[in-house]
This record gives sequence, structure tokens and C-alpha cells, in this order.
Amino acid sequence: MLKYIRRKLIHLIPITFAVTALSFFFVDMLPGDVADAIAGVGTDNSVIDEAAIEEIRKDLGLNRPVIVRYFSWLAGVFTGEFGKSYQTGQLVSEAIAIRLPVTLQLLIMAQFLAVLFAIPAGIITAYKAGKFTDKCITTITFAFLAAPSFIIAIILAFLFAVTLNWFPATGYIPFSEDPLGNLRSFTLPSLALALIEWPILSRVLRNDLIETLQQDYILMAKAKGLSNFYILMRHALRPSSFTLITVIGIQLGNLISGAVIVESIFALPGVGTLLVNSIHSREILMVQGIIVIMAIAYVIINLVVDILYGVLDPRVRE
Amino acid sequence: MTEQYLLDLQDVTVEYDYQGQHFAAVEGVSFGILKGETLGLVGESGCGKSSIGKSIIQLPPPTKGKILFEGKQLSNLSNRALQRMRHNMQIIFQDPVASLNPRRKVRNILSEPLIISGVKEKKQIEERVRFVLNAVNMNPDTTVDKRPHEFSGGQCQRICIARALILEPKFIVCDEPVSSLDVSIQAQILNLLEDLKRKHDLTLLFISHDLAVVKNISDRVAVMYLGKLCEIGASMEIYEKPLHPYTHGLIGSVPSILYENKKIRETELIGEIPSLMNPPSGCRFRTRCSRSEEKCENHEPDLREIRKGQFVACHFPLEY
Amino acid sequence: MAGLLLEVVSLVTSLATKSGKLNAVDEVSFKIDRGQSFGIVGESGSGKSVLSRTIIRVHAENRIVSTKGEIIFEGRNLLSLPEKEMRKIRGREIAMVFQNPMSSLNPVKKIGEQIVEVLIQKLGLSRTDSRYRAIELMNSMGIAESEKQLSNYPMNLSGGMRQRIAIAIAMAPEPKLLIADEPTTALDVTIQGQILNLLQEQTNKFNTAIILISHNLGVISRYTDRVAVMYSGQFVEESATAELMKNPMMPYTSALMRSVPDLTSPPHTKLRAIDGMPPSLLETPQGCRFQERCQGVRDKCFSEMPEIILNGGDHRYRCWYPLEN
Amino acid sequence: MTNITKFAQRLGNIPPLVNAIFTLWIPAVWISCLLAMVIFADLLPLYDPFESDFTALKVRGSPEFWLGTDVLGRDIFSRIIYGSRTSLTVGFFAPVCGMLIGLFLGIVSGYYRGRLESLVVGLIDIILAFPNIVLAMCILFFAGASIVNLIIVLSITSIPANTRIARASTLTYAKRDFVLAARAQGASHLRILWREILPNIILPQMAYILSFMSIIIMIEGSLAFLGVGVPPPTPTLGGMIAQGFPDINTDPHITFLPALFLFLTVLSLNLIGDQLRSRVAVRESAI
Repeated sequence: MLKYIRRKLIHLIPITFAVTALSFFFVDMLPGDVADAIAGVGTDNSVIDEAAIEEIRKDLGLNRPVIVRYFSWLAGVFTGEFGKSYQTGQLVSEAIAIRLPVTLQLLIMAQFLAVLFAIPAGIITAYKAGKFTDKCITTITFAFLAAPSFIIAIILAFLFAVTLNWFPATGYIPFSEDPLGNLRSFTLPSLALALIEWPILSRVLRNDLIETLQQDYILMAKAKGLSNFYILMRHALRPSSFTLITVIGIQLGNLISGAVIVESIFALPGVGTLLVNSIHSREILMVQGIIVIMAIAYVIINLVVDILYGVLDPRVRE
Repeated sequence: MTEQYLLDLQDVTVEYDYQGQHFAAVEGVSFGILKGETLGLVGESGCGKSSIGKSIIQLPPPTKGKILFEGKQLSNLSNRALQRMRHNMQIIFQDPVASLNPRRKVRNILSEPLIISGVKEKKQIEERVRFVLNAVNMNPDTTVDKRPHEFSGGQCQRICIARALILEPKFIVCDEPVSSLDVSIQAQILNLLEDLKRKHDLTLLFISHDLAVVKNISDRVAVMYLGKLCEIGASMEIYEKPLHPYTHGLIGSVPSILYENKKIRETELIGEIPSLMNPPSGCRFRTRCSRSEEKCENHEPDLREIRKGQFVACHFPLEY
Repeated sequence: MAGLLLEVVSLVTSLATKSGKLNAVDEVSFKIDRGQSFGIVGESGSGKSVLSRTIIRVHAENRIVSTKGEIIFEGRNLLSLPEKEMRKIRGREIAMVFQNPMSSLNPVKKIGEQIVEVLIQKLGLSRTDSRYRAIELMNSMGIAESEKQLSNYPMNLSGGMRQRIAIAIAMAPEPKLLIADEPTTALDVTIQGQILNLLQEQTNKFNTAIILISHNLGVISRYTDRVAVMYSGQFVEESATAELMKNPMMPYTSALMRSVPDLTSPPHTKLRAIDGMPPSLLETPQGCRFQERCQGVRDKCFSEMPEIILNGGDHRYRCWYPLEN
Repeated sequence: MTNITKFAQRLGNIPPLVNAIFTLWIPAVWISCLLAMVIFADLLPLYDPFESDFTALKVRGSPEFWLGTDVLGRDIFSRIIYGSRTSLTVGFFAPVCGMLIGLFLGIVSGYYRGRLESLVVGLIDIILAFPNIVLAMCILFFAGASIVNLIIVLSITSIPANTRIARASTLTYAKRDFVLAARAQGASHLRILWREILPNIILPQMAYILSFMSIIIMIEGSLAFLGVGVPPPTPTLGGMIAQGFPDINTDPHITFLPALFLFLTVLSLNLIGDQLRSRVAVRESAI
């Protein structure tokens, strides 16, 4: 098992390296840099002052070779030092740190709800495969699969906030101030994310379970005279959950993407809204910082998923 | 002696890497096959018999040792020369369904070897395809435009044999060609192979785990255990008077149909086959051998000729 | 302890496949006594596996199954039992060993867990008791270091060892009937003997009757008391094993025996192959199902299906013109 | 005794609640009509999607404006058609490019294995590490939002899934004996890839393309909604939804009509894709 984790960790190093390099370069290589932005190039009423831009470049160290800049930036990344916002002067790390808990709470609640819906739905549809219950649930999953997150979010907001007024449409209440209000403010956003995630998970679980239920060892378990429920839970569920776990890992990127949209619809002050705002105000360092944090988070969470995989399936540990 | 072998294996070793572990599936195996004979290669799973078959057709080539075909060392050949040499050596696999591409028609499957070897004329290709289909007792008119899934396992194996024959090879490796077939179909394929061998002057290496099948088709038989050759000799001799305790045990463990007048040799080999990753020292069979002594643990037995043409790798061969 | 254990009467099992409905088992009747060893031999697709799985009501085929006839086990018709009752019989009274021990053990559950769950659920033992019992069982199956093996996963064991575990699981509740569906086909020939001997020893010990299914005439001949030959979903011949091997009446049985190469005959003996292929179960011919491949076929074979009939003693066969020996 | 098998008797894709008329033909008709309208939009008697009628702001559906007008008094139906044009253009070219690249990477890495495979797998991991919408947002905003850029970005995001599918099926086929048999006949690797492997994996792969199209259309909508897609005044479905969102309690139709169109289009593509996949799967299992 340790060997397995070590192998996964070693795999992580080049990926992390590449991910940080890409985060840096693709923002860096794009036309228009921080200096342009500060000088106002690209905005409608800008007067291009080459000398001023050059001055700003020098100040920011932008005239150094790109490799040097990358490594100094990378060193910054590992010490949590991403630079400063040139508009407000706020530290990038600080701005992210304030907003990260909001996004994390949203992601965790959404993931929890998605799994909570998906596992029973997957089990029921696989067990009743081809029957009426299966057809009903799978038809519903189909409808949700076709709805982009922003449409689901809008419908939820329209129904439960605007029309029924059960939950707040926008706004964020910190957990420390009002725990119940905090959960209420997170209900609709996390539900919106969960609703786009669960049909995928449920379908994956259903297909894998159906395949597992055809295996010889399930027949053997039946021949042992075990009950169907016991076989389903104790023999079939675990070997059927591997794809589910992999898919949760892969879907994480989509979940984060969804979070960006949902945060801006429900006006949650998370990393997503920060990213959207930073892009619109050309806060390049902020954008870089957010992207690299998202990418590293993705890599680390996938490592956790891989390890979980190893815990559940003795075959991959070898 | 060596010259008259059509195929000569000298000290062949085949190594693989599996999940970070390096091991030899075949270690230091030497034998030759005479022109026109059928050599049977028997052994249980993991003994390396299939690896030998594949190393002869250089897929992959052996990691150590030489394989000579008509006196030419195969691993020294350039790609182009090897390509030409492949006409002379073909292979038939165990699972006939898996060895035919499901998306291609029989006509395309059979003409593929001709096209690769540079035959361009359509008419000539068509003629050859019809000829080999007839040779394996299949009606060309009803078969050429079908795809493999429209045939039964036995028919698919006939198509595989036809494909192997189409380049008029001198030598065919038959890698468990009847193991996945039903007994009634198995006999048809075995008879077909015998026929073709006679008609087309073929030399066969017949790999199988089924001792009765091997005895029926082979002139000589080689027995392998855990990557090593234990015994080789004339088919009749090996089965009547095996020298190696493993050969003896193997033959004894085949359950045969009880007739009143037939004698049955009942022996049961104890224990399990050891792992190839970590083979026993000395003689590899010693962990399951009732005759094993200290010498077997420390010294690996060499292959030596005990009776004329019958070689055995054992310190204490059986006596008769 | 002799006496009738199982009686199958006119059993028909139909499967709905993509290309239509077919009778995988067609009008099969037989009896098994307590402690008897009953062999079923046949080629692939002859219906022997479907037959055995109908008895224990465990189907793998991903198709709709319907059954007719009677399966009377100790006086009760299994076919009319509700699933809940049937579950009590499965694994307790009737157990099963599958062909491939590589796939019949759950790859992500520890060996110990897979044995113990039967002991707990079927015999009502406590967790600690069942652990001891599991070790005992594994010892009697010839498994070395059984205590250590409990916490192993199936992938760490060889095929032979896995099949021993499967037998241990099947024999744990000392069932009255054990169904062994090609139990050694996936194993090496030297291991095959060990496993079959173990099965024989265990079933003798508890007077368990066994249905041994195999395509290998040698195995059937050596390990069974009675044997039935299946062809195209039907029993075509049934008798005491020694009698059948000596005096096959049905041309198919005889041809089957002759098409197998024999260890005692010299090399290059011409095999007597059976021409053609078994008929498709979707469109079985009128009359005898072996008609197309039979050497002694006559007009009547094409028009009328022969009934399976008794020949004086207890040798039954389905043929209009049986062989004379 | 008809339910001996209590367990799953049917494998495969989603069993439709209703029959093929609803799961295949109605979606197909929907997509065909939409496609026709989108292609011939310029010839149809539609309002100019850019022209505002300030006398008719935010009106509901009427004989004059079928689906009503938006905040700026532009005809919603006409804007939906022109907006779908953007969605479908991107939704067609991006998955096709992504599939071609993914197919190539998947086959090559699955067949040659070794270092090449680790490299491709690493590349996929790297692409996946950037959430697709976030990646697209950044590139589009800094490089400029145009249809071509949109297609490039979305092609990149659809490479990983395509590569995985192609690699997985190549791995299963490359192990089969017919590949070994081809090598024994002396076929070159290139010939084996082309004649033996590609024909086997291309069809299952193609069956996924409609599903990828629907995903890309959803992403395109999301980007437009966030205001980083094709810039206004070019109509886009996502942009229309975003524009109507502030007035959702008074004039929900401005938001929900384009949303409904987007939803139905994606749903239709998914349904047809699923049918296609299950048909290919049936053919596979027959082989």
C-alpha cells in the first residue's frame, strides 16, 4: 500500500510542475501584460504611453527573461506569495484566503448532496433494471444531464427564492454569525451543483452495478443462499464503486467550473466570483494565483481519490 | 546432427517484465525440429510453452539464445529479411474467434498476408483464397463474403488455418489450436491438420496442455515444467516409459475413459506449481517430486540422453 | 442412508434470447439417490449448465427464463417454492461449485469473510465460532496455513487453492446435494485430480449427492456412479457409468467416446470425428436431433423424435436404432 | 416462475420510459428543424436580430413577435435562431477537432504503450487539472473572444475524454490475437493500426460525438452567460439568458425561452447519442 502511494506521489511531481508552468505561461504569453493593464491598454479611452508602460515593466521586473520570472513566481507560489493586486493593493494570497472557505463549503456540500442522491438512485435503478422504477429515475437523470448548471441555478432561484421565497436568492451569511442562515444561503447554490453532478454519478454506478451483477461471484453468492439485499450491499457495491470514485475525481473540474457560475448567480463571495471579477478587471496576478490554486487542488484531490481506490480495491495495490 | 533440423532452438531464454517484476518465462531451452516431423510441446499453464511458440516467430524474439531456421539465425536478420522469412513460418492461436478481426470479411482476412507480401494481382489473390478455403474443407462461395461472427468456433479455426496456409509456409506453430473447441469439433481439426501436413509437406510445432491430443498428433514430444525442458523423445517412448518423474505424474493424472481391458496408471502429483517469479533452486520439480534428494536442491540437472533419442533432465530418472 | 433425494420430471427451461425463444433444457427427467454421484456430460451449448442452474435457481444468463415440469427435492417441488423459501435451501441443502475459481470468488472481499458469511447466515454460528470453523474447514480442504489465508484476497491464491476455498464454502453446511459445474475445466491437469479427489472425499464423508458436470468423458468415467449424456438440450442416454462406457447404445455417445484421442492408442491414430455441428436450438429438426451427424440414420429418424426409453435394466437411451454391441 | 432472475436482466444504456418515437424520432426532427433554420436563417422571413423596436420592449408572445421581445425590444425568436447558430457551429467543430486529436493520441498511446503512453496520460492529467470553463474563460478573455478561439479552447477541453475512450478500446483490441496474427504475417505497425485497430474502434468512438456536442453546447452557453463568450451584440443563447436574468420576476420569458431552447437541443442530442451508442453496443456484442 505504501509503495502504491509512493508511486502515485512520484507521478504527482511532474504533473504539479507542468500545471504551475502552464498556469504561468499561458497567462504570461497572452497578448497584453500587467503593465498594459495598469497603463490602461485595451480599455476604451486609453492613450498608449510606451514610456510609461516600459517604466511599469521595469518596476514589476517584467523585463527579465520569462524563465527567471517563472521561477521567482513559482518560489512565490510555494511560500503563498502570489503578488499584489495592482488596483487595490491587496495581497493575492489574502484575497484568495478570504474567499476560499466559501467555495470549499459550496463544493463540499454539493459533492455530499450529489453522492447522497446518486448512490440510492444508482442502486435502485440497477436492481430494478428495465423495470418501471428504473425507467422513471433514468428519464429524470436524462433531463438533468441536459440542463447546464446556470439554467438549473436560475430555475432554482426563480422557484424557491423569487416565487416561493423559501431561501434567499443572493447573499452570504458567515457560519460564525448565523449557522442556520449560513446553511440556508448555501442550500440553493449547492443544490444547483449537486443536481448537475448526481445524474452522472448515478448512471455510472448503475452501469457498473449491472455489470457486476452478471459476474460469477454474484452467482456464487446467490448459490450460497444469501439474500438479494445482502448480496447487493456486501458483494456488489464495493467492486462497482471504482468507476464512481474515478468519475468523482474527473468531475471535480466540472464541479469547480459549475461553482464559478453558481457563485456569480447567487452572489456568493467565493473564489469563483473573485475570478470572474479579476478577469473583467484584468487582475493578471490574481487570475494566475486562482488558476494555480485550482489546478493544484485538483491534482491533490485526485491523489486522494487514487489512494481511496487503492483502499477499496486490493487488486490495484499490488 | 544440427544441420538436419529445420528449426533449431539453442539455449533460448524468454524474459518478461510484469508489473515491475522481471522474470524468465523460459530459461535455457534447447531442442530441434526435423523437417517434416510434428513435435509436441506439453506442459501445464505457466510452463512457458506458449512463450516458446511466440519467440520462434519473433513476437517477441527471445532475450537470450539462438533460434535457427534452415540454418539462419532469426534474430540476426534485418527487418526485410525477417519479413520474407515470415512466409515460411506461420502461427495458429488457441482462440480462433479472437484471432480474426471481427470487422473484416473472410476474403480480406485471407488476402491480407498476400497483400503484405506484395502480391498485387487481384485474380491471383482470389484464386489463392479459394484454393486454401477448399484445402480446409470450406466452401469458398458461401464463406468469402461473411464476417467471423457468422461462423462457429470450429469454422473460425479452419479460417485461421487457411490464413496460415496461404503463404505456403514450411513450418507452422500450432499454439493450443484445439483447446477452446468441443471434443467432436476437436477431432475434425486434428484430422485436418494431419491431412494438411501430409499434403503440403509441413513441419509442425504442436503446443498443448492435453497429453492425449499431443500424443495422437506428434512424432516426438517435449515436456516442459516451469520454464525448463524436462524431457524430450519419441512420442511412443515418452508415454510408455517416461523417464522424468514429472512426465510420469502428468500422464498418470489424465483421467481416461474406463474400459474393462485397459490398464490405468493412477498417480497423483502433490502440491501446487511454484511461482515463476521465485522458482525453486536446483531442479525446479523437486518441491513436488517423491524422488527428490539433497542433490536435487543444490544442482540443476542437465538434459542427458538416457535411451536412444530420449533426453531427460533429472538426477534420478525412472528405471524400467 | 440410501433413498431418493432428487427427482426431476419433464423439466423444460426456456431462455429468451435476442434471436428468439429456445428450450435450453427440453423434457429432461432423472432421479438421484442420497450420496450418489451423478455425471452429466455434453458439449458446450448442450444445456448441461442451464439444467444445473435451474435446479438451484441461479441464472447467469441475462435473459428471461421460464421453466416447466417438476424438480422434487426431498418431497418438495422446488419450482413452486417462493424465492424466499428457495433461498433457505440454497447454500444449506443444495450447494454449488462453479467452473472458474478465478471469477467465482469476490475479488475485493477477504477469503475469510467469504467463508464466514455462510457459516453465520446459514448455520447461525457466532462470528468467533465461525472463524474457528472456517479454519477447521480450510484445514480439511488441504489448505496450508489456513489461519493466515483468512485475511488474504483471492488474487493472492493459485487457481487450485481458490477452488478448494470454493469447495469449503459449498461443503460448510454439509449440504445434501452439491452441484459441481465443470469444477476443474479451468485448472491444470495435475491439479484437476487433486480437486476431484477432494470433492469425492468430502461428498463421501457427509453422504452428499453430487451432480458433476463435465465435457470430459475421462473425468465423468472415473468419478461418477451414474451418467447422463446431453445433446441439444435433451438427455440422449443415461445409465450406470461403467455400463455406459462399455455399452453405449446411442450413436452420439459412442461417437463422442471415439472422437477423443486416447492415451493408450499409438500416435497418428486416425480419430473418428463427428461431422458437422449440433443443430441450433432455435430451429431444432423434426425427429431425432442427431440425425444430421449420425452414421446409422434411417427414414424414421427424420420424421419422429425417439422417446427416451428403458432397455431392460436401467439403461435409458433416445434412439430408434440403437447400437448393438 | 417467470422471474427466476431477480437481478438485472438487461445491460446497456438507459431503457427509455417511452418508446423510440420520443427518444429518437422527435429529438431527430427537433435537431433537423433547428439545423435547417440555423443554416437558412438569412433566407427566412425573420426579424433582424440586432434591430430594436423601442415601441415594443419586453412584450410577451404575440402574432407579431412569436416569442416576444427582449429588454431592448429585439425579437426573441430571431435572436434564438441566430444564437443557436453560434452554439451549433461551436458545438460541431470543437467536438470534431477534439475527437480527431483524441483518437490519434488514444490509439497511438494504447498501441505503442511505454513512454509515449505515460506522456499522453500526463498530458491528459494536465489538461484536466484546469477546470474547463475556467480555462476557457481565461484564454478567451485575454486572447479575445471569437468563434475560432472558442472552437480552439473547447477542442482542447474535449481532448481528455476522447483520448481515454480511444485508448481504452485500443488496449482491448491490441491484446487480441488477430493483431498478433497480423504481425506474424509481417504487417507493419502502421498497417495494423490502420487496417486492424482503427476499424474496430472508430464506430464506438463516433457514437460518443453527439454526447460531446451536447456538453460543448452547454459550456458555450455557460461562457456566454458569464459574458466571456462571443461578445454582444452577436446573439448567443447564454448571453440572452444573462440579459434577461435581472428581470426574471417580472418578465421570466426573456430568460426561460432561450433556456428552454438550449435545454431541448442538448436533451435531443443526448437522446439520439444514447440510442446511437446502444445500437453500436448491440452490434459489438453480436460480434
